[in-house]
Amino acid sequence: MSNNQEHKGAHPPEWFQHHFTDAEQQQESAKLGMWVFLLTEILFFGGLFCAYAIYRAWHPDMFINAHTALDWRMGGLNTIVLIVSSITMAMSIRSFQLNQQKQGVMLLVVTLMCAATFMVIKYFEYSHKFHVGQLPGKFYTFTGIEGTNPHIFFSIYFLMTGLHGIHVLVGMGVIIWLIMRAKKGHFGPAYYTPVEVTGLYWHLVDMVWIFLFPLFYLIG
Amino acid sequence: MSQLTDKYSHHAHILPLKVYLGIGGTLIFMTLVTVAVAQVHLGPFNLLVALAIAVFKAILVGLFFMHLKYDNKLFAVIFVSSLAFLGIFISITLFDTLRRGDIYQEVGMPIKANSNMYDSLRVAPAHGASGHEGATDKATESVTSGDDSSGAKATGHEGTGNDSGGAKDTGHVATGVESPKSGH
Amino acid sequence: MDTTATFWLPTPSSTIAGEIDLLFYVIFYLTTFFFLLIVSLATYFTIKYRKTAENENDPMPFVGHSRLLEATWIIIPTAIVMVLFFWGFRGYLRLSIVPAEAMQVKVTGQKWFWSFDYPEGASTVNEMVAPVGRPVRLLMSSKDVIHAFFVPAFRIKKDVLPNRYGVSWFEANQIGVYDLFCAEYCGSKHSQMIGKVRIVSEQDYKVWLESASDLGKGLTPVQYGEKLFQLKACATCHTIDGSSSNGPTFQGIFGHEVKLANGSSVTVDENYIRESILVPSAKVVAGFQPIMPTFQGILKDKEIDALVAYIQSLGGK
Amino acid sequence: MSYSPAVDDNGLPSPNYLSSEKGLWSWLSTLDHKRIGILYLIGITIAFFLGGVFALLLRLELFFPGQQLVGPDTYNKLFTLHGAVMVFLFIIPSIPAALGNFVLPLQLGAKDVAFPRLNLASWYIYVAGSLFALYALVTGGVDTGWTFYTPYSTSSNTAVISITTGAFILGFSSIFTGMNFIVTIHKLRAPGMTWDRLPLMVWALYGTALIQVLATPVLAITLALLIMERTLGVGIFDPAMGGDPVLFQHFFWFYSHPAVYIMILPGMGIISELIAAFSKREIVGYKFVAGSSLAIALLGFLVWGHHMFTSGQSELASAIFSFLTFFVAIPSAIKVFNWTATLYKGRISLEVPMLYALGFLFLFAIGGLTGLFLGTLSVDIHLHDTYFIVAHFHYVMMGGTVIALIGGIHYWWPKMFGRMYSQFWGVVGFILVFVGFNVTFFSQFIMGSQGMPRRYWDYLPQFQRIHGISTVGAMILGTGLFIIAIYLIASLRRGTIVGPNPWGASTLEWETTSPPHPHNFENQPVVTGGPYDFNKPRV
Repeated sequence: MSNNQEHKGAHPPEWFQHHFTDAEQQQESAKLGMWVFLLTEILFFGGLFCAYAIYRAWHPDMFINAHTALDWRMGGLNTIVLIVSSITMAMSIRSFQLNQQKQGVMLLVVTLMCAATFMVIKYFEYSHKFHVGQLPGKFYTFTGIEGTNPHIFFSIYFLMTGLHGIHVLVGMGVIIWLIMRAKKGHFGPAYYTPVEVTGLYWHLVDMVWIFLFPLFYLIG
Repeated sequence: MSQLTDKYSHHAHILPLKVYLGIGGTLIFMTLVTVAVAQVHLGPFNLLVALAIAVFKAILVGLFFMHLKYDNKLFAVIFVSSLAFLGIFISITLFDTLRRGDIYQEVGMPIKANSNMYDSLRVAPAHGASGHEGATDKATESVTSGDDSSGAKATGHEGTGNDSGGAKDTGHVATGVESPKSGH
Repeated sequence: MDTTATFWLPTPSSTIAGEIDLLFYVIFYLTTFFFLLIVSLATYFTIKYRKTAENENDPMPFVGHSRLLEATWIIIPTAIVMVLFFWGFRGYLRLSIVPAEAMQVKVTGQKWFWSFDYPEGASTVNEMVAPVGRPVRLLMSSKDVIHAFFVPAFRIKKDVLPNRYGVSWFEANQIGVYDLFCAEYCGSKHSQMIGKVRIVSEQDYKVWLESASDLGKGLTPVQYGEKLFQLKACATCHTIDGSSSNGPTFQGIFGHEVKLANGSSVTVDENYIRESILVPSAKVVAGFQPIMPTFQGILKDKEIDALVAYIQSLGGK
Repeated sequence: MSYSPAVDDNGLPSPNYLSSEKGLWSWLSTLDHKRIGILYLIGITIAFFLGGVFALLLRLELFFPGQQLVGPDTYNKLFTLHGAVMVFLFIIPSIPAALGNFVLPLQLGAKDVAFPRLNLASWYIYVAGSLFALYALVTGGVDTGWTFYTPYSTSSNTAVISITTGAFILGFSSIFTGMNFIVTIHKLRAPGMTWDRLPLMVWALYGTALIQVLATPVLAITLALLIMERTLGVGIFDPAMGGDPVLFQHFFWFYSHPAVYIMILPGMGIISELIAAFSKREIVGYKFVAGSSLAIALLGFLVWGHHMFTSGQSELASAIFSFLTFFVAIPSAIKVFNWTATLYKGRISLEVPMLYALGFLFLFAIGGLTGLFLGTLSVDIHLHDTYFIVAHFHYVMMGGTVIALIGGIHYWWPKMFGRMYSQFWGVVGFILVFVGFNVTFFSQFIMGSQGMPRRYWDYLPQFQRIHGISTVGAMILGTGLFIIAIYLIASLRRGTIVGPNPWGASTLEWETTSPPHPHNFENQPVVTGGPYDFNKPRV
C-alpha cells in the first residue's frame, strides 16, 4: 500500500496527516479510535443501567406502577424516528462512498431532521412531567403513584433519557458540521472518515434508545 | 487521487441499498412487535421478551449499520468486551444488593422504606388514607414493617431502650438529621 | 494491658481473636519468608554479577528459560493463596454469624458519639458495658453518616450505616476496658469519636445494669443533669466555663436573650432548651453551624428536665 | 545507523524537538507527543509538590497528640486534598501521560501518537480539571476524603461539587490518553515491530490504557450521580432520599480499584525496562511478564469489593471478591520472580535508575505481600480502615509507582534533554528517599495492626512514639525528593551532554538522537529483533 503512494509522491491530499504512513492506516486508526470511544460510552451509560437494574430489582412493583406515567406511544414514535435516522445515516455514508455528494448531504439533512423531531417529542414528554410534578429526586411532588420511593424511578428516567438526549444534541451538532463540510465537497470516495465515525456514534445513540424504550415504557 | 480511490473501493464494503432498507424495515417491525407483546401480560417473561427483542435489534444495528460484520474483527471484540465488562459490573453488584439479608433478614432492607420527603407529601391513597395533616404523621414509614404503632413514636418522648427487637421499630432510627421537621 | 500484646497486635481479648491472630501470624511468616527470599536473591545476584572492568566487553552468556521454574512460581503461590482464602473465609463466617444465645445491645452511631441501648432499659453514651464470657450481639445503625464500630482488642469492625442495620458480635474473654474507635471517616470530630467497652464480671454486670436502668435514682435534678451532660456527650461540643466550642457555652445563658442565625433572637428558657435538644436546627444561635444531632428518641422527658435544671444552675437570670 | 553530526549552539543534536521551535506559544500549541509529555511532566510535578506539602503538614500535625498546627476541620481538608491531588492530578497521569507520552511512540518507532490533537486536548482538559480542583481548594477546600463516600459527601457543606467536577473533567483527559495509546499501539508500530517484539513498557501502557478506557467512564457517571444527588436529591446514593450508600461504594471502587492498576502497571513497565537495560539481559519469561500486565488489568475489574469487606455488603459478595482478589497475587508474583531471575547471570551496573529498580523490587515486595493480609477476609476485618491500609497502599503507590516514576525519569532524562544529571547527588537522593520512605510507612504497618484508625486528627497517647517516628521519616523523604528536584533542574543547563544511548540500552528510543528529532527518527526504523536482544544489532 505505502509503496503505491510513495510512487505517486509529491502532494498528499489536504486531509492526510503526516504521521501516518498511508491513508488506509489513517482511516483504520480513526475507526478504531471511535470504537474505543464507543466502549467508553457504553460503560458511561452502563453506570445508569446498573442503577436501573438494582432499583428495579429492589422495587419491582413501584417500577410497574410508575411506568404508567410514561406514554408508550410517544416512546414508540421516538424509537421509529431514531431508527429512520439511523437508516439515513448509514445510507449517507454509502452515498459518499459512491461519490454521490448531493444525495449524501440530503440524507444527512434528513438524519438531522429526525434527530430534531426526536428532541421535540422528548420536549413534550418532559414538559408534561414537569407540569404534573413527576420530577427527579427531591423535586418530585406527584402523588398518584403507589409504592416505595417512586421519585427514584423518575430520577433514573430523567438521568438516562436526559443523558441520551444530550448525546442526541451533540450528535446533531456534529451532523451540522458534517453537512457544512460536505457542502464544500470535502468528502468523497477517497475520504469520508468523519461521516463514517459520526455514523458509528449515531448508531450507538440509537442502540441505547433501543434498550431505554422497553426498559422504561414497556414494563409489564 | 484516482489511485487512492481504487485503494478505497477495494476496502470499503459498500452494501446495496436493499440491505439498509431491509434492516431498517425489520427494526421498525420489531419495535411494533415489542410494543404488542408488552400489552400481553406474561409476568416476568415480559422483561425477558422485551430484552430479547432489544438485543436482536441492537445486533442488527451493530452488524449492518455499524458494519461489524464486514469490518476489522477487532472492532467487534471491543464492542463485545465493553458489554462483558458492563455485565461484570452489574451482575457482581447484584450479588451484593440482592443478597444482603442472607444471614440476618433485618440487615437486608432499609429501616425506613420511604425517603423523608414522603413524610410531608401526600402519597398513594392506599396507605393510611386520611390524616395526612402534618409532618408528624409517619404512617408511610410502616410500609415495610407493617408496624403501625411506630406512628405514635413521632413525638419522640417515649423511651427507646425497651424494644429489644429493634428491627421492628421504624420510628426512631430514621436519619434524624435530615428530618428536623418531624415531631414538631 | 501490654502483658499479652505483641509487637504487631494488641492483647487478644475476645474468643475469636485467637483464630484471627493465628492466621495473621501465618501470613506474616509466609510473607516474611518470600520477602527475604526475593531480597536476598536480588542482593546476591546484584553483587555476584556486577559489571566490572574485566567482564565489560565479554559477550553476554545465553541463559535458557526453565519451564519448570516458571511453573513452580505460578503453582506454589496459587496453592498458598487458596489456602489463605478458605481459612480467611471461615473466620469471616464466624465473625458474621452470631451465637444463638447472645444478648443484644443496640448501637447507634452519630456525629460524634456512640449510644448503647440495653433491652433492660439502660442506655449509655460512649461507654458500653458487657459481661465477660457472654456473646453480645450488636445491632447497629447510624443517625447521619457512615461510622464504623471498631474494637481492636476484639478484632471486630463493622460499618454503621444510616437507615440500615448492621450486625456484629463479640464474646470477651478478659475483664478490662477496651478502646472503641470510629473507623469510618465521619467529619470534624471523627478522631474524638472514641468510646470504651468495659468488660466486667457477670455479677458486676447485673449490679451495673440495675443501677444504669435508673440513673436518676437518689439524685437532685441538677446532679442528674450534670451526670447526663457528661454521659450523653453534650460536653463534646458545649462547655460550662464560658469558652466557645462547636456549640455555645452553657455558662450563664439561662434567661438571657441570644441572637439567632436568622437574625431574630430568643430567650433561653425551658422551652427553647427542650426544642434545641429535640429539633436542634430549628433555632440556631448566630455564629454556630447547625451540626447538632437531634436527641429525639434518645433522651426521655425526665432527662430533658434534668438537663434544663442543670443549665439553669450554671448561672444566668 | 548514522546520524547527521549537526549540533546547535548548546552542543545538542540539531534539529531536536526542544529547539526546533521557540517561544511559549510553540509549546502551548504543540502537537508533538514529546513536548506534550514534557507539559504533562511539568503539570504532575506541580501537583506532586502540592500533594507533598499537604502530606508533610499532615505528618507534622500528627507528631504529637492534640493540636499542633491545624484544627480538625483543616486537617480533614488537608488529607482529602492530599488524596485527591495525588490520585487524580498526579499519579494517574504521571507515568502514562508524562513518560508514556514521551517514550511510547519512540519505542514503537512511530512518528507520533495516532491522534496528536486529541493528545494536546487531553493536556488542556487536565489543566482545566486541575483548575477546578484548585478552585475547590481556594473556596474553602473539601473535607469528604478523596473517596467521596455518601452520605457524608451529600451532606458536607464544603466545595464537593467543584472538586468532583474537576475529577470528572480529569477523567476525560485520562480516557483520551488511553484511547490514543490503544490506537497507536495497534496501528502505528514500525515495520517489523510485531506484538512479541514490543518493549514491556509498551505492554504495560497497553494494559493501563485498557483500564483507562474501561473504568474511567464509570467514575465519570459516579461523580455525575453524586453531583445530581447533591443538586437534585435523586435518591440513588443518599439514604435520606431512599438511596443506598453502599451502592456508591460499588460504583466508586469499580473505577477506583482498577485505577490502582492504572497507577502501578506502568510502573512495572518501567521496572522491566530498567532491569533489562542495566542487567544487559533479556527479561526472563518475556511472554509471562507481558501477559501478566494484561492479566492484572483484567483481574483488576473483578476485585473492587475488597475495599468493602466491612461495609455491609452481602457476605456472598465479600466471599467472591476475596476469592478473586487472591488471583491478582499470581501475575504480580510472576513479575517479581521474573525480574529477580533476570538479574541472574546478568551484567549489572548500579547506575542511579537501577538503584530505583532494585528499590522498587524491595518496596513493591512489601506492598504486594501485605496485600495478602488484606485480601484474607477475617484478617482484613481487623486491619480495614487502619494505618495498616495506609501503609500498604503507600508501599504500592509511592514505593511502587513513584519510585518507578523517579527511576524512569532518571532513565529517560538524558533522552529527553540530552544531558546527564549528577551521579553523586543521584545516589544521595535515592538513599534519602529509600530510607525516609521506609521509616515513614513501615512504622504505619505497626500502628495500624495495633489498632490506630486512619483519617484521625488526634490519637490516643499509646501511639505517640510511632507517630513521631513516622513524621521524622516523612521529613527525610521530603528532603530526598527536594534534592532530586534540585539536581535534575540544575542538570538542564549544566549537565554533561550525552550521546544517543548513554546506558547501552536496547529499545528503539535509544536509536535516535538525544534529544530526539522533531519527527522522532530521521529515517523510518525497521525492527528485526526482540526488544532486549543485547547481542544482535536489531535495526
